Order: sequence, then C-alpha cells, then structure tokens
Amino acid sequence: MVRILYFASLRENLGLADESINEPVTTVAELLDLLAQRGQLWDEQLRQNTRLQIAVNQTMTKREAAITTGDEIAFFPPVTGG
Amino acid sequence: MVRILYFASLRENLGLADESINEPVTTVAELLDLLAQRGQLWDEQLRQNTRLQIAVNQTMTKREAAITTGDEIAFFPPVTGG
Amino acid sequence: MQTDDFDVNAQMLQLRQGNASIGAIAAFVGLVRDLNEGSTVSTMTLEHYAGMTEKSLIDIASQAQNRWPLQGITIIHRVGELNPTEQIVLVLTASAHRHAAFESAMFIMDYLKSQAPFWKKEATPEGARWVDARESDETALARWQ
Amino acid sequence: MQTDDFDVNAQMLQLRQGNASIGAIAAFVGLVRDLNEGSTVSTMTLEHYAGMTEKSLIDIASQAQNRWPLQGITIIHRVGELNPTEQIVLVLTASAHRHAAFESAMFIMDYLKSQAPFWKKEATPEGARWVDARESDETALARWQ
Repeated sequence: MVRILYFASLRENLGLADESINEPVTTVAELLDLLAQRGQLWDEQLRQNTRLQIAVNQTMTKREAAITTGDEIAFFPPVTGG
Repeated sequence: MVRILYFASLRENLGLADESINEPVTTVAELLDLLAQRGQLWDEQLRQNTRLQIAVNQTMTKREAAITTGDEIAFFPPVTGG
Repeated sequence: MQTDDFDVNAQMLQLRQGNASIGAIAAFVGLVRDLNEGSTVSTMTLEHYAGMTEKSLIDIASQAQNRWPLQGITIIHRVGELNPTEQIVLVLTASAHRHAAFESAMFIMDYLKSQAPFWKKEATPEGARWVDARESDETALARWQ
Repeated sequence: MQTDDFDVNAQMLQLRQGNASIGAIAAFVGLVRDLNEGSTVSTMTLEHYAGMTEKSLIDIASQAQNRWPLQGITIIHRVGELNPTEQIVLVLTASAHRHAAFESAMFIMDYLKSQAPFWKKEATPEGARWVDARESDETALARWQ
C-alpha cells in the first residue's frame, strides 16, 4: 500500500487531496502508468505532465525513483512560495 | 579666507577640529604646502599622508582641486562607517 | 510555518539574543502585491505540504550554514489567506560581517522560491488562478551551483 | 543621522505606508561587536561630518534609485557612543521584486562603508584606537563600477 498526496492545481483539477492504493508498484513511473488508466484527465495531469514535481517520503525525486509499501508519494506543480 | 575642518584621528593628532586661514591659496595642494610649513607633524599628517581624504565644500576631491575664498576644505582619514 | 503575522524587530532581537559577536544581520521580507502579471489581486492563498515544507526549510538553512560563517538563521513563512500589503515571508541571517549575511539571505530566498513546497493562488476579477512558477527563479538558483 | 536607537519593524511600516505594489523589502542592520581584530571592544564612538554625511547618504540613495526600480529607501546611521550589541546602521530598500531589493541594499552598504564620512573609535583594554579602513570594503565597491 502507498499513500498519494496531490497539491495545489493538481489537487483541484483531479478533485482529490489524498488517497491510498493497494496495487503493487515498484517505481513512481509505474504508479503514474497505473493512475493514467483512470482516464484522459489523469493521464494529462500526471503522466503526460512534463512539469510534474514528485516527492517520495517528502524528498524531491524523479519518475525513476523506487517506491515500496508504506511510502508517501506526493505530486504537485512547480512551487511558488516566498 | 578658507575654512578648514579636521576629523577623527587627524583632528586628534593635530589637536585641532577647525580653523580659518587668510593666506591666498588656489588649490588644495597649495594649502597642504602652506600647512606643512607648520612643522613635521603637520607635514606627515597632511602633505605626506598618502591615505589623506579631501573634501571641498562637502564633496570628495583630489589635491589638484581648485579652491577659492569662502570654501570649506575638510581633511580626514579613510572612512569606516556602517 | 504559521498563519500569524510576524514582527521583524522582535524576530531580530530573538535571533541576536545579546550575542555580541554578530556584526551584521541581513533581512528579507516578501509582501503580497495588489497587482501581478497585469491583474488586480484581492487576496492570495498560500498552500503548503505539511511536514515536507518544514523539512525543506531546515535543509535550506543547513545548506546556508555550511556555506557561510553564520551565527543564526530565522525563516518564517505564512500560509493561508493573505491580503495585499501583508507580510508573507521573513528571512534573517546573522554573521560577523555583512557579505556573508547578505549572500546567505539571497541564497535562502532563491532556494525557498524554487525548492520549498508552497503554492500561491490569487483571487482576481477574472477569477482565481494559481501563480505560475517563474523561469527567473530557476535561473537565480543556478548561480549558487 | 541620529543618536537614538531605531525599531526595524516601525521603519519598514513607515517605508511601506500601505503601498501594495511593494513585493520585497531587503534590510541590513549593522551591530557593534565586542571583538574586533583580536581586541575586546567595550564601547565604540562614531564621529561624522555634519552636513557632508547627510549629503553623501542622499547621494548614495539617489544612485541606487537610478540603478534599480525601487519604491523606497531608508538609511539610518547612528553617531555618538555605542555599546556592543547596539544597532549602528539600518538600510531598507523596497521593490516589486527581490533581486532589486537585495542588490540595492548591498550597493548602499558597500558605498556607505567606503564613501560616507563616518569614523569609528573603539575603546579596548589596550586603549582607544581608530578603526582602520578595510581593503575589502574598497574591493566590494569595485564590483559596482
């Protein structure tokens, strides 16, 4: 099981702040493939989104990153603080 | 007549904060020659002092600067504010 | 991270705490503007990623500590809804000399702008919109690398 | 120029005066250290050239205004006798964006350090001594030219 968080415009566009999924996934890329199967909106907002930012267990990372059960994966647009 | 001001270590070393002189001088360099005639202390502190800072009428300038009656000439060491 | 406003003077006094080896404090305050990219902004809402945001700020501060001889760092970032003229962020850096203080404050702001998970949403007459990340913030970051 | 201390927060509020087009304020505070060049400093006395000092600060501020898009500048410099940990100087610069604010504040401090007629005298256990101008302040100035 992994926990997924969505922030800012992604959260609004997907209509979801967080969820947990039980399907076995071993990398962020695999997780994105899985989520993209939900339809065009998900595919566009996540898998096809070249500006997508990814954090695994609160550390920024890339699509190649390995993930394992219990991990917290966050997806968000480029940050704009300060 | 020109008015002369001395600041910081120069003021302390020469024992003088300000004075007015009536001798005709046309440049700062001439004024320094005149003051150097007062003795070795004045020569060393002013004319021979390569780090001497000069302001004429409150604007930084060089020894070549022209001066005329009524001017305010200030001599001081390099500044150390802030 | 906090929703409350901050007092710059009080934060400086707390950072200094009578430490007489501090000769320089550089500060930066970010404020909500009423105009951004041509639109009037009535309110701005700041979202963050609780947990990760704190960790990013601590990481940025420790990178600054490793790079410059600093005697203290303060980073405060507000979240929630803010109005124009309100304070958003405060960065303070304390050092013996001014260049370390200035440079580390700029470094922290450049990293914070492009690495810390905060997102701004502006309410404008044309509706609400998420502020887009700026290319120039990435460029600013590059000079520290 | 003043002998009194200043409140950074109050000065920032006065500079902003509800101006909602300001997005960034950079600040610098210089403080009296209790150690300088290996000696303990018990008090520091700041001398200035009344009249010329004010003019230099106004000139430095107007140079900064010409170089960066600024919405306000505050420069406060104390004179007289100060103790370690006391505030000496405050520079505030306000702009729409942070880089103009940071750079102009650094510029003002670099110019102030090497161009404004202030002199520091330190009281140390070895007696009173005038603080010598630092080569590095001239070097700092050179990068703006």
